[in-house]
Amino acid sequence: MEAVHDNRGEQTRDLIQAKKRQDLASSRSTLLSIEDLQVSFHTYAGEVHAVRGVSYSVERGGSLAVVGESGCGKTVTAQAVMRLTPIPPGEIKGGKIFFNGKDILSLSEREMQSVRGKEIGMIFQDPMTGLNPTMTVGNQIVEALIKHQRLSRRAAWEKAVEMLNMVEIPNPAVRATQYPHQFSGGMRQRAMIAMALACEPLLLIADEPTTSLDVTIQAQILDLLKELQEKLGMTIILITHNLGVVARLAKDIVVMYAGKVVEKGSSAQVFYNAMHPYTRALLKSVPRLDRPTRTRLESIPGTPPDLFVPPRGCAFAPRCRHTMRICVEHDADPIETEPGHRVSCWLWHKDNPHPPKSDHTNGGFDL
Amino acid sequence: MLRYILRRFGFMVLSLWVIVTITFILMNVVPGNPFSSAKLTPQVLKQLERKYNLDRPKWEQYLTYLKNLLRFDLGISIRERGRSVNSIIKSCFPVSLVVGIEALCFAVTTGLALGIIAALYRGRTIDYIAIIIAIIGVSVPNFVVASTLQYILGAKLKILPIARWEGPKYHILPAFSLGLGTLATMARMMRSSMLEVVNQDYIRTAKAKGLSPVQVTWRHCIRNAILPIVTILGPLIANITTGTLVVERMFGIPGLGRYFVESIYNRDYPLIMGTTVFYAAILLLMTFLVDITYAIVDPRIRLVKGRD
Amino acid sequence: MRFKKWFSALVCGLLLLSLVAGCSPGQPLPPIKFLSGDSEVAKKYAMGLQEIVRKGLGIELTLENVDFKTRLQKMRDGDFAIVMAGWAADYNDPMTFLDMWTTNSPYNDVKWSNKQYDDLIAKAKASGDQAERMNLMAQAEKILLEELPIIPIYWPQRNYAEHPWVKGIIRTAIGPGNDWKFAYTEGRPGGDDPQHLNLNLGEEPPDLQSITTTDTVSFDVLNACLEGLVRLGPDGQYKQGSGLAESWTVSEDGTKYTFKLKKGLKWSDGTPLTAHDFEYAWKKAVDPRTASQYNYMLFYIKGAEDVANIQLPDKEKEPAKYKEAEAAIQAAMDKMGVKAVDDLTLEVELVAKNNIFISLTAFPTYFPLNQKAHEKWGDKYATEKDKMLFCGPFVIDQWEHGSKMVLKKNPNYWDAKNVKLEYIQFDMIKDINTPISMYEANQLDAIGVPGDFIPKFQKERPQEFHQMAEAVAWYLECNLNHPVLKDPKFRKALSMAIDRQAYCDNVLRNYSKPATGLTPPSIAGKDATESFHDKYIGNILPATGNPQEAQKLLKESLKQLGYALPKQK
Amino acid sequence: MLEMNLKPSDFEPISLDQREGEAITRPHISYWQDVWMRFKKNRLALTGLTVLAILTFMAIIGPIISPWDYRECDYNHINEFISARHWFGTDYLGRDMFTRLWFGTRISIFIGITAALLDLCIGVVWGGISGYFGGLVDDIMMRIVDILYGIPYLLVVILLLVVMEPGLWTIILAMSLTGWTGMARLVRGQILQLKEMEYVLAARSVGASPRRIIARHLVPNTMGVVLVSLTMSIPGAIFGEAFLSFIGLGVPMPLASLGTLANEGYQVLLVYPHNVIIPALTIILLILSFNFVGDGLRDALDPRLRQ
Amino acid sequence: MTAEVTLEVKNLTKYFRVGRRKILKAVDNVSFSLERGHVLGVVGESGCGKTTLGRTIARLYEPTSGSIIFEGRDVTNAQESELLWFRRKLQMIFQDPYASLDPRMTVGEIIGEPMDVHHIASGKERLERIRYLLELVGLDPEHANRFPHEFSGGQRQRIGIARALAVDPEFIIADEPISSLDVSIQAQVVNLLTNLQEERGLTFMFIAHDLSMVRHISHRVAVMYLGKIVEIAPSEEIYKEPLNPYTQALMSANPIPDPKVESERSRIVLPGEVPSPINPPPGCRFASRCVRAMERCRKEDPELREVSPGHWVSCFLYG
Repeated sequence: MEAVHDNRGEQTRDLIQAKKRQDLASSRSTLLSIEDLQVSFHTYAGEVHAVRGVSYSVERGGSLAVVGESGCGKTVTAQAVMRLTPIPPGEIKGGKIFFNGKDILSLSEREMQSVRGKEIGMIFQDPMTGLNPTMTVGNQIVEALIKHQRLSRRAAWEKAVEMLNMVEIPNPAVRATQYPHQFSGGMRQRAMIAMALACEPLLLIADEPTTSLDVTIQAQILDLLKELQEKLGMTIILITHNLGVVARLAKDIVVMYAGKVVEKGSSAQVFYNAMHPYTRALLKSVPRLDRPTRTRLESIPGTPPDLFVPPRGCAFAPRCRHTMRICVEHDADPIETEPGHRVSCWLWHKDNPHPPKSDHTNGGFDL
Repeated sequence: MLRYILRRFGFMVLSLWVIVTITFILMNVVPGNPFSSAKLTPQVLKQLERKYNLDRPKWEQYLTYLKNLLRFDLGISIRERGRSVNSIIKSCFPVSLVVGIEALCFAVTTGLALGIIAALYRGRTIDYIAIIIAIIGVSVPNFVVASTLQYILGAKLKILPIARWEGPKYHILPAFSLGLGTLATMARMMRSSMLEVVNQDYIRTAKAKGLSPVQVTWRHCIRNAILPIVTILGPLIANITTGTLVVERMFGIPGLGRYFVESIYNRDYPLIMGTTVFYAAILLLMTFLVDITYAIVDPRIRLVKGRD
Repeated sequence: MRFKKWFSALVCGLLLLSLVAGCSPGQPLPPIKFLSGDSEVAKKYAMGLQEIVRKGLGIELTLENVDFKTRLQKMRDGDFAIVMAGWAADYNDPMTFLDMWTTNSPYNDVKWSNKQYDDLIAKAKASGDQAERMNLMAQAEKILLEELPIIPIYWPQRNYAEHPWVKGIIRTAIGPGNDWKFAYTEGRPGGDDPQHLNLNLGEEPPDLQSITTTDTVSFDVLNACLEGLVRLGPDGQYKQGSGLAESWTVSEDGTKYTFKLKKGLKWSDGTPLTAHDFEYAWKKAVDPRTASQYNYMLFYIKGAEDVANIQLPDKEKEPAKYKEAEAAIQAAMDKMGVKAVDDLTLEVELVAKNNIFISLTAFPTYFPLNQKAHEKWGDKYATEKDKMLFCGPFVIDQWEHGSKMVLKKNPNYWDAKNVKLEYIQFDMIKDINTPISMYEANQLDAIGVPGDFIPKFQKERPQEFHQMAEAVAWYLECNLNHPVLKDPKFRKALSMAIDRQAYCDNVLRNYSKPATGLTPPSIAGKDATESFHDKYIGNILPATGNPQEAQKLLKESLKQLGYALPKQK
Repeated sequence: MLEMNLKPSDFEPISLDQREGEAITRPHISYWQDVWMRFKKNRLALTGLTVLAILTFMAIIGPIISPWDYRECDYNHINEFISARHWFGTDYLGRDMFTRLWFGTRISIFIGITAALLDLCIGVVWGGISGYFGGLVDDIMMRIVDILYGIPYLLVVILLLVVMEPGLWTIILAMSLTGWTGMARLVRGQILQLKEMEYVLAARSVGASPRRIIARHLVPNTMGVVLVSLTMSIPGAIFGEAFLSFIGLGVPMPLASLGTLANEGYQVLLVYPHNVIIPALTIILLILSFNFVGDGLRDALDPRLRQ
Repeated sequence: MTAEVTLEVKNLTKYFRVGRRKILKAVDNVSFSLERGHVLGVVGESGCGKTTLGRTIARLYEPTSGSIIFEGRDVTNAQESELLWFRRKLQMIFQDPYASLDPRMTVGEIIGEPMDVHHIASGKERLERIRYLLELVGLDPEHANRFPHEFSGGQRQRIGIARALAVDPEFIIADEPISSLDVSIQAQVVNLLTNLQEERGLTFMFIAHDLSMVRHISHRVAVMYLGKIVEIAPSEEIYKEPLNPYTQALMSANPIPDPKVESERSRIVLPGEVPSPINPPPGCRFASRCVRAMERCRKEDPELREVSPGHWVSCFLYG
């Protein structure tokens, strides 16, 4: 099926583009910064320290990928930004989140409502369950528009149809009157994106947007996101565990492990000069289509730690091949090894008598 | 859709037939007959059986009944001489229906409200209070509730009438006593349904859109949480609108409920059959209507049917 | 968790089993199944009796509570050892209690047969002499009390409460229980105007067609809406002119009655009420096509039984035979001893001389019926207020089935000037507590008082609480085919062991009297001035029981029958 | 963070046992232990369980510690209020209400549990067969359930009670005869769901026989839901018996159940209210606690809450 | 090649009846053969019938038509009682590590079950074997009496593998064994499977939607689309020379974790989504999304034909 672009959609998009570019030009500064965020969940079995002092920031127009395995705290961090952490059992134990000059954690619930949807849009992993099954897709978009842009119902509906057009849903006027179950998976994710972008937010948080989609659909969605980001100059935080997705979309990368950031840097830095053994192993553990088959993959032994009892030292130490005595005793502080590239690993500590050799050509240090 | 309706209708007729047959058999194995009384002579018994055609072979009676049933003729009551079962149902069912609907309205609104409140304040005192109210609703036998209310509000405080079936004032206590159990069921179902919905992804989506908690609760939670409750409404409506013995007896309400029990005690064969057939028909019809309603209310249903 | 549940189930089960095991006496004495009703009152009475027998005789009766119709069926089928049964007098004569125990009586559930007894009853029936009849019946009852196929236990009392402003309700022991014709109120809070009563019927009257009805609720309503040839007066007498008949004459031999109706009698729709309406009603009542249970009440009339005994074939299957039967019925009816000579004269011929006949004409089965109206409504007659005609002090003004009924004063009634009530409103509330609450809230003017509530009423409202004797006897019917009950000695032991006084005082506690004979003392003897029981029977059965004698008899009986004596607990 | 003095020895590589990464840090808890832990968190459920335990205990020892027999009439103390002689008063035959109450509780619990277990047995077998074999068998069996569901419960119960010899077992049987359909539906639903679970496929793929699959996989895995339903249907059965008592079809005399006691008391409600209040309160407590326990169990067993 | 053919599937078809007239053609006329000791990867998007294919071959579903010949014996219509040998030689590994282990059984019981069914070991011997298997898949043998919920996803999947190995099978069908695992764990499991396959000379059918992983582990790769195999080729060749337009699209949609490669790669983005397999239209099933679809494609169904040795494709572009 071919996507039909009608003129109205183009016009709107142009308008949005123009506005965004203006914003972009006015300030190329940090849009969101998270400082030493700590989030815990209280379960009957004890306290789960899901996020243990995470700090990262993203600048206007940037695209940041947060990479990590399930349970590493990447989603919890994103939820904290939206203040969607369920409390209880969740608890934000410390840290600061600044967004567009606001201290998110000190906003009232009412003030927060005008941040959610209006200034930060969010899309979730599972488009199958993320849409209300008993409300038409159009109405679900309209809701946000009425709330934030104070549009009339009719105007909001027209805008909703435009948004659906923008995310390349064919026949948007009809589709808007349909229910989510009448949409296929990819279409639902598009609808989710339309919903998240309806109020022209400054930041889009995409939490595993393609995980539950098929490869060919994943490609479509990634293309769409990339196109939107480029054309609208939107800031994106992409949360994913798939390094391939990251390679296609992200400018900056944050790697998380067991509730902490272990490495951050530009896409090139992380992909070609990974410094943390975890990042390194992660890159090598994925088979690549462009490499020979039936070779041994780099595997990381063991499993991520249970965050009921966070380890004293480096959380990765029990699975690491370079574990040193200090690793099990103390956790490493972030070290800036090159501009913009920070890693939390004792290997790169200035006092380490046998630092590994950095080797850009071979995609990082040798293991 | 039409095919579905036709199929369901066919099944309803089949069910009804089986129920008629089972009831007929059960009824006839019960000892005693409608005319048993201390002063009955065999002579008169014969005459009576002749008069009501009960001296005919059972299969013939059965076929006759089926034949009459096809014409919606449920026969003549034996106990209430001369009154047709149709006219008994016609005069009693509306009364039961009125009490039932009042009780249902009261139970559904209050029950849902309690359930919603309990779910929204899960684990807090207000939740516990709501649950306790709800469970007490199912735990207290309704004759205890009814007579306590009668005694306190009726006999002592004289706020409400004790019994009789007249103006709207007379409806309050029966509807309340009748609805209490349903209220509890509603509250508990709504609570667990809400708790399930609250954790759904689309609620998070709605919150992420920046909707206020009230909007999220109203437009997303409650709407979806109510749906599963619709499915139990069928039998519930059928049960509550066909009357209940206890409440009717205590408040002197001329409803249908007492006939379910009394017709058996009196071995009033046509009335036993009549009430059973009527109840079964209402039950089947209600379940059917509720299923259709559900398909209309929940847009997903049509899809599921298609895929299944 | 799971284990715990299972365990508690197990424990409960074991405890229960051990208990059930403990209950059975473990003697070779065959179980004695005590059949009784399943109402709360019946259960309570049965349990009390079980305890009393256990205490008095050391024998455990096995209780079996079944619903009314099942109980009757089981009684007819002989599927019981003993059963508690009651009989209410149809008319004020000992015969109503005695003739049911003759060999061929359809009511003789115990199938007791005693030739001497049969002869005495036959003789008494044939005799026209009151004194002789009484003696014969007394002899018969004594035989019955010696053989004890049935063991009389108690004679109940009627306990009721009425507010002090309620006056003039006539309560009778026989036939309709209440007559509201002369009732009125005086000093009702809030004023007596309009004159009215609020009463509870307890249930929907099942059948208001006078010729077929059998129950007391319908009787009460019919007695208010219709009238027979006579009506029981406040003084307990059936006087000439008290009912629709102005007067009557009796032939020499006492078998022919000629009734003269009052002039100008009218049905509620204005049509004149004539002697033909009586003839029609009485013939209709015995017509096999009507199938009236109380047709035997008319069997005193010559030829009535012949009509009733005609077999009716299936109309649809054997139309020819049916036609024949119809013709036979018509022929038999023509021969029946009731005839309207003219509009005001009714001639009745009886089978034999009978001095209760006049009182019978006050019984609902004897009420008149308008042929035109009856034929017009057919089977629907008397199913709605506008599908029947009235000739009594009241007419039905409102009838909401199962809920309420309002009777209104009948302006066409011949004695309307003496009817003071403008209307009577009936509720149909079956519950026990509700009517009592309503009485206390003055929403009901009179109620029956259940046994457990008597102390309360006596304490709180002694002036309003009343009692009267009923013409009812309660007795145990013994299955004469039962291995031990077949022995009269055993039955006598049982009778002796039962402390009737204690049973009345401790279990019933409703002022019932211990039955020291069968016929209740409220049944008249030779005439209304004497009681048959007091004059001719006396206290044959011990009121307080005689445990020593009972044990002695039991020992003898069981020895003779070859059973071991039950162990005393 | 504090400035640390780091020695070169700190940076010596150490080889960790590879298995340390696989260590399970959480304590070893079995499925039911886990459920119990969850259950314990629920205050209402725990209260319910305690009350239930007390009631059961009293039902067992109550009649034993009382000096009276449950059927013994103390004619000089009829309808008596609470006193030293009769701790909970007496009824209309002068029988000791304390003894009768606990005796009745015993029978009520017995009826509740037995009827629920009987429902369970029929329901599990019926639903299990229907769900496991599916297809036409399922269609027919479920249609039968649908039809049975359409017959008024009261009709069947009353007719059966009238047809059969009245007795404790008759009541239990009569209630179960109509009560099992719910359980059958539930079990069928569960089995249908479980049948498609991969572990059942796994068992089939290794060649396990249907018997083995049903006994080892399907039945144990339906137990949770069935148990919850069981705790919910016990109060239902107790209530059902109480209702039957109200229309005069309760346990045969001179046995007592809470239902018959309440109903006997109800006859004299306006004069001796304690005779209805005490058994009614006990019913309420009993049903309340069963319900709380059931609710607690359901929450504890809810797979969505598991981690 | 003279390798012995272990499994031969001919025209295998599995339809599901949905509703009155609707037929879901989950597997439609699929044929291939698999040699002993080789690994066949089956790849495709959700709903393409790859799982149904695996389960039908394992005789968990009744085939609608076609034949399955395993080690020379036709097992297509064999009764369950005749299949015991087959059930022992062929084992499955399932997708969901959370759903494939019975939560009420201990790990020991789970691994022991196949042994019990096939009466392989009992008593002490059985225990020993369970310990050995646990160790084999890299788990602590002491954990045999623990319950599945105490393990992480990767550990559970290894328990699933241990269960499959319990009866010393010759053929394993691994149905998406890694798709629900974390990246770092996937490699563990894949390595374990590869090692086992090589050491024991197992024959493998490896089903997944992740083309890179399938290609990595397999000797040959079959690409499925809507119940049909559209291309089957040696795994090296499939990347170098994908023939079917769908394979090409799949290949190009697969992201490569390398920003430079990604930015340089030219990609084919397929429009639309996989249509429903219920009552599919005639002709090539891919025609509706194919950029190179011809008139013929919408009418005729292309046959799977060998275009070069060992490389089969069903497309009119190559015929």
